[in-house]
Amino acid sequence: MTRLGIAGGIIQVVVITGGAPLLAGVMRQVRARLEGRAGPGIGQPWRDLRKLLRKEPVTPAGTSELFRIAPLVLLATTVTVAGVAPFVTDTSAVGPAADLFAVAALLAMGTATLALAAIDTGTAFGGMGASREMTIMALAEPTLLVAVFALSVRAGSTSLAAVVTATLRDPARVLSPAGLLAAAALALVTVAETGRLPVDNPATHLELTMVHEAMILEYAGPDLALVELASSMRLAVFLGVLATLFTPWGIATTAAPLALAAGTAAFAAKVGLLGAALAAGEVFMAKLRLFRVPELLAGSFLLALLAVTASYFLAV
Amino acid sequence: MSAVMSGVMTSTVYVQLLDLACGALLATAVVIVWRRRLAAIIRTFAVQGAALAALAGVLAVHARDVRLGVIAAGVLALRAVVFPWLLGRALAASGPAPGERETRPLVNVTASLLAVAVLTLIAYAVSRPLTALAPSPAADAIPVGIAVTLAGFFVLVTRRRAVSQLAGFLLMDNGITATGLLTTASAGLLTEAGVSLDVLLAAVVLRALAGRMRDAFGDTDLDDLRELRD
Amino acid sequence: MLNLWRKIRAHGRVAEPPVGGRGYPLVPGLRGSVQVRHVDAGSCGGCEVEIGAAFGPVYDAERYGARLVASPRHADALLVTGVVTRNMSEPLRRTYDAVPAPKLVVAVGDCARDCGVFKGAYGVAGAVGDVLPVDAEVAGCPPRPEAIVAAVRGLTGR
Amino acid sequence: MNLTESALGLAVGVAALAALAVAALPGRWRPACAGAGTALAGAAGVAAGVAALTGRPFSLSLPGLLPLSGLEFGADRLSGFFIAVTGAVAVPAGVYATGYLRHSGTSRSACAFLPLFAASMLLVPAAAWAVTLLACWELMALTSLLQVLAEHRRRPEVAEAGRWYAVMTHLGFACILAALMLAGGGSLLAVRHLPAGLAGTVFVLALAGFGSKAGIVPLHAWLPRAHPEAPSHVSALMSAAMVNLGVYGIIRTGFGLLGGGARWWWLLVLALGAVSAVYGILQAAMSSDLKRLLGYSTTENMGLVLVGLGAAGLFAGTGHRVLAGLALTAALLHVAGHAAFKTLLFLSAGAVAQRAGTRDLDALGGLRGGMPATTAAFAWGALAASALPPGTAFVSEWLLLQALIHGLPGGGTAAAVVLPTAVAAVALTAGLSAATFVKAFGTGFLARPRSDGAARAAEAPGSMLAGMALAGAACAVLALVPGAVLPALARAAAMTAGPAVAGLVTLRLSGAAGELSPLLLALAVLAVTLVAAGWLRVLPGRRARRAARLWDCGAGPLTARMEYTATAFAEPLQRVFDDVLAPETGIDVTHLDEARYLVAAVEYRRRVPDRVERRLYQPALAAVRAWGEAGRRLAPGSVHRYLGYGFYAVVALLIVLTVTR
Repeated sequence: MTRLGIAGGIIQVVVITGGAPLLAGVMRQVRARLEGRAGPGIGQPWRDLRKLLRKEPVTPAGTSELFRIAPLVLLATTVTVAGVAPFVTDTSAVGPAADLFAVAALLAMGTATLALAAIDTGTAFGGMGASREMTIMALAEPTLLVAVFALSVRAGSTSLAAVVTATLRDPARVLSPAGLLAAAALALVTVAETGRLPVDNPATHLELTMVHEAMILEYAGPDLALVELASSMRLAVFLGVLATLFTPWGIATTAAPLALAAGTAAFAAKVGLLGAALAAGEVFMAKLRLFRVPELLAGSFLLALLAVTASYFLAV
Repeated sequence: MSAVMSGVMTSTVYVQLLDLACGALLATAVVIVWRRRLAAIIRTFAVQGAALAALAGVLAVHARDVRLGVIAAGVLALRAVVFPWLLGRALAASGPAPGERETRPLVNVTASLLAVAVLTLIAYAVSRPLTALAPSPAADAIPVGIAVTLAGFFVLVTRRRAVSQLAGFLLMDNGITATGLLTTASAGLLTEAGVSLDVLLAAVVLRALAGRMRDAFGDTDLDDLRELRD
Repeated sequence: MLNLWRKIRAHGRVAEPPVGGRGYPLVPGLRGSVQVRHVDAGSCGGCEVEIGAAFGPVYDAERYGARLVASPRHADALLVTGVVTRNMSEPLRRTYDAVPAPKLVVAVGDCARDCGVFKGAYGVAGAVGDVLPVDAEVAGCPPRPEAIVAAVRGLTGR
Repeated sequence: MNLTESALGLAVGVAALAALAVAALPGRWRPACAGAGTALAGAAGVAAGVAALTGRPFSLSLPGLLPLSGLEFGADRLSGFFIAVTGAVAVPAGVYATGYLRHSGTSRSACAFLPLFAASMLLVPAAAWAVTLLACWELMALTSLLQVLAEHRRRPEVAEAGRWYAVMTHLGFACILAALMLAGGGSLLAVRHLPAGLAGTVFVLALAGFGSKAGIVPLHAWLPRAHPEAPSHVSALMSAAMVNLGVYGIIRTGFGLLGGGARWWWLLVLALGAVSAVYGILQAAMSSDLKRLLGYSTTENMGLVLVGLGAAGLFAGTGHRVLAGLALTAALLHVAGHAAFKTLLFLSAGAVAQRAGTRDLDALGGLRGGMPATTAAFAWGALAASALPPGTAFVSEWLLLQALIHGLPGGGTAAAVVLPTAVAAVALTAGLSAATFVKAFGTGFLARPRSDGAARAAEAPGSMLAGMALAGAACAVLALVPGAVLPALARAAAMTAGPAVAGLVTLRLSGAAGELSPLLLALAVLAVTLVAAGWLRVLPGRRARRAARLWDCGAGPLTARMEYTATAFAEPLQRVFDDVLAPETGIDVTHLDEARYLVAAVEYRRRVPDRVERRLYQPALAAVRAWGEAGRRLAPGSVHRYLGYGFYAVVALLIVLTVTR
């Protein structure tokens, strides 16, 4: 635990908590403009959250404590990842927690908790959403870990900070086939894990096509606010991991205020750009049928596996 | 010109460009297995042809070999322009709709992708002795060529539409060419030309065949041809 | 994909400029953000088409902070269309109960306001006002999208 | 006489006394006596194991006890680890049995053999000679078979499970016997230098024999039958302790007796492990019988352990001794962790089965109301089992993945092909196990009860809860401070290399980069949860929480039949893995008599049979039966004919002897 790491951890938690709704706002705005609409402005998610926090929380009949705790756990796992991963600074606040596997497992933990809460309501939609979410998560896991494998083989460690430092030292590796294939695989996993098109439609109103949304149909008021905040933070964290692993430039390596400010700005810019690109891409896409999703994930798994083997085939 | 280029091309840049070209070759092969829309497959095929040409070009500049440069140009013309164009025409001639898909491959797409993963690992394992013979950046990339060849063979075996089978055949051919380029960097121009001519012939014949079949049966699902025998 | 991109380039922004001034939020807590759940209590389908238009690209009610949602638990306002039929009166009440406070009800269309041409018909339980406390009304058969947008702006105050 | 020896002797003595006492006492006292005896024997076993693990080896020779060879006992660190784990499982299982047996009213013999079963499992790792091992192994097999059959009078399917178990366990015994005889019998603690071909045969036979006990695919067929049908404390003992002894046998023959070996051995072990892990968890994900699900999950976890063993063998063969130690440590930690959470899961599942009267997840649900403590126990076990933090499987799988990742550089072609595949298999297993346990816990314990039995289920008695609490505490220690036990495990694994992991709060790999702190992770999540909860409470403009109806789309109240069932939950996965699982589905549509366009009833059937069993065992059984039928003509029932067979045989033998000499 260094001063740099702790400063980075605090900045990251603040920036991601405050900025994730703005990221969602930017993405919705990009989408709206491409669809020819005016859009509500990038601050709309924050307005929604402010309103939801002042609304009445509702406990549906027959649900247990788990239903009430799940949003908190979902938020907590995401905030923990936001705090420990090296996004703004190249050292982590809690090094032993910034392992890539640990980060993936923490995020999976949040997903599983929310799925349990959805089952806990006992509604058909809750169970359906939980079943689909867990299926997608189970299938995305191999891709995620094999891609991690590809990245960490050359860094010699699965620590996020180690991978980032290794990339900073040798920028050429990003442009190597292994790096590019791993990036493609991780991007697809990000799309699947954060419930974006073409895996899940975040804007749907039709229960039968929902995945994430079907799980949270029973949440209201502050509970819903927590889930929404955590979901947008998850997206920010996934995009942040993607950005930091493949384009770590601008990250703060000293605890000087200027370096920290530059690191924060670079992180925000990278994540914002990635988010805008994702939203723009979504305009051109339709949602896949649920049983076509395994094809997508198998393809990304193949890319991840090729990333590992390519680091063997090829000299760079 | 050539001197300037090779001056620019230090060994790391050479290796990096070579690897990028090979990576693109591999990735496009994956996409060809992945996609169902025949039009998209043909487009990807063009990209792969360009990657192959880039590979030959990089090797040519590195070896300062004019013949290889000519091969690169030929590959670019044939693989990236002529073949995709021919395939596109075959598709337009055989299919009723432009957005035609490979609807029912014999092995479903998920299993195909996993099979290609296994084939890649096999390619890597079997080519070890070959690469160990004369270790060089180009030789290290031989598994890419073999993997693309195997993937092409796989597509050829498991797809039903005539056009996607043709794509599999061409994929295989790209793989063989890549392997040839990587093993003997200065491979005979004549061999390459001969192979390409063969393929051209095959494409023309198949295109004609597809047209005839469409006239006769209205569709080119090769499985339906079994009815002729039964 | 290129086709779509060309269309996007050619059409640009299709949303029409806002008409009229901003409204005043009925409930201060809902300023700037109102999630709307639409309930069809027995409508002919005309009002639904207009609501669809109001949230479509041309009128773009979303730019004022309103959004259609899938669950009454997520909603702040119910947009009720049509006369309340006997079969729908209980579900409508339950939907209202499911919405967390503070909550609003908007009766959209003449049928929802006073039963319109269906007044006294068999199977009609009454107007929306007979079942739920109505906070705002939109007149018309069907109401024009501008009227619906105006009502929505009245809720969000934007 | 050192501590290990006396504690082990105490365990056996207590168990024998308890068995005698059960046989003598009236019915009322039997459960308490059998349970207490098992728990005490287990406690003594833990003491013996810990003593051996911390460096007090012993050897004991009892020449008179068995004719011809006598009995030879001895324990090194590795034996100590397995003795300790077995003992640690026996303690909660014994405590639990005192309550469980009282309510299920089992027979005298079943009670009497429970402590003996525990004692025989403690003796297996302590056997130092081949014959001793075989004797203890057979004792364990027989006592466990009697336990499996305990409830056969009440449920006919128990008898079938018992048959499968008896046949499989004796085939396994035959394999082990052949392996040990080929290896020359004698001491198990000394390295044997055999010719390569013979060593390979010995290893494969031992792998088959011990692997069938560990439930490795394709020798797992008995496991998902026998483990669910046994009483739950026996299920726990079998699934959490007995399967480990299969792993012990593989380690002992592979690394100890044969002293490493060819690369293909360990590639075989790794491949079998990966296949078992993925296949086991897939079948578990499909299963809607709670205990069958747990049985298949045992196959999965033993598969993961074998992946670790295979990796350790590969690394040891290429000289990466540090990584070999790391992989073996990961495997041993997974053995310990699996023992803890599987005990917990089986004990809580047993409470559910007893109280709700069913193990069918599709008929359970809503147990959190009636059985809050059992629900909490199962939740904690499920978390530990599903590779999510903070759970024990998360830590051991992290270690395993670290070993696999660091093994890649310089591992050669085989490593480059095998290790990424192994990582993918482990990752797929982790993802599927999360889905499986979300299903098991979610549909079994949450939501609303789907049957009267589940609705009426009341909390289990104190003794059963105490058993669960003990196992839960073990899970907590292994999950949060694995550093407390890892040094000991690393020393047990030191037959291949030095210690590979260090640190109490933060685990650090030695000889490779990598660190993890499960405790800090858990604390961070807990802290943020508390902060967020507190922040919600002090938020300005906060409103009071309101209870409301479930949102039922405005229609009538939702009934339990409208809930998502376990079968429905697993349906997407079943479709995705259609080609692997080959499910059987059928739809019957009955039309009305009046018109073909009107449907009177639709019947949908789905079954996911065990495909390995279907493809491998049924043809084999059919072949055996065909042979039997063919042989029947030789046995028409005539005594003269039988005597004639003997006569012909003797004459033929004599002729052969004459000719060959």
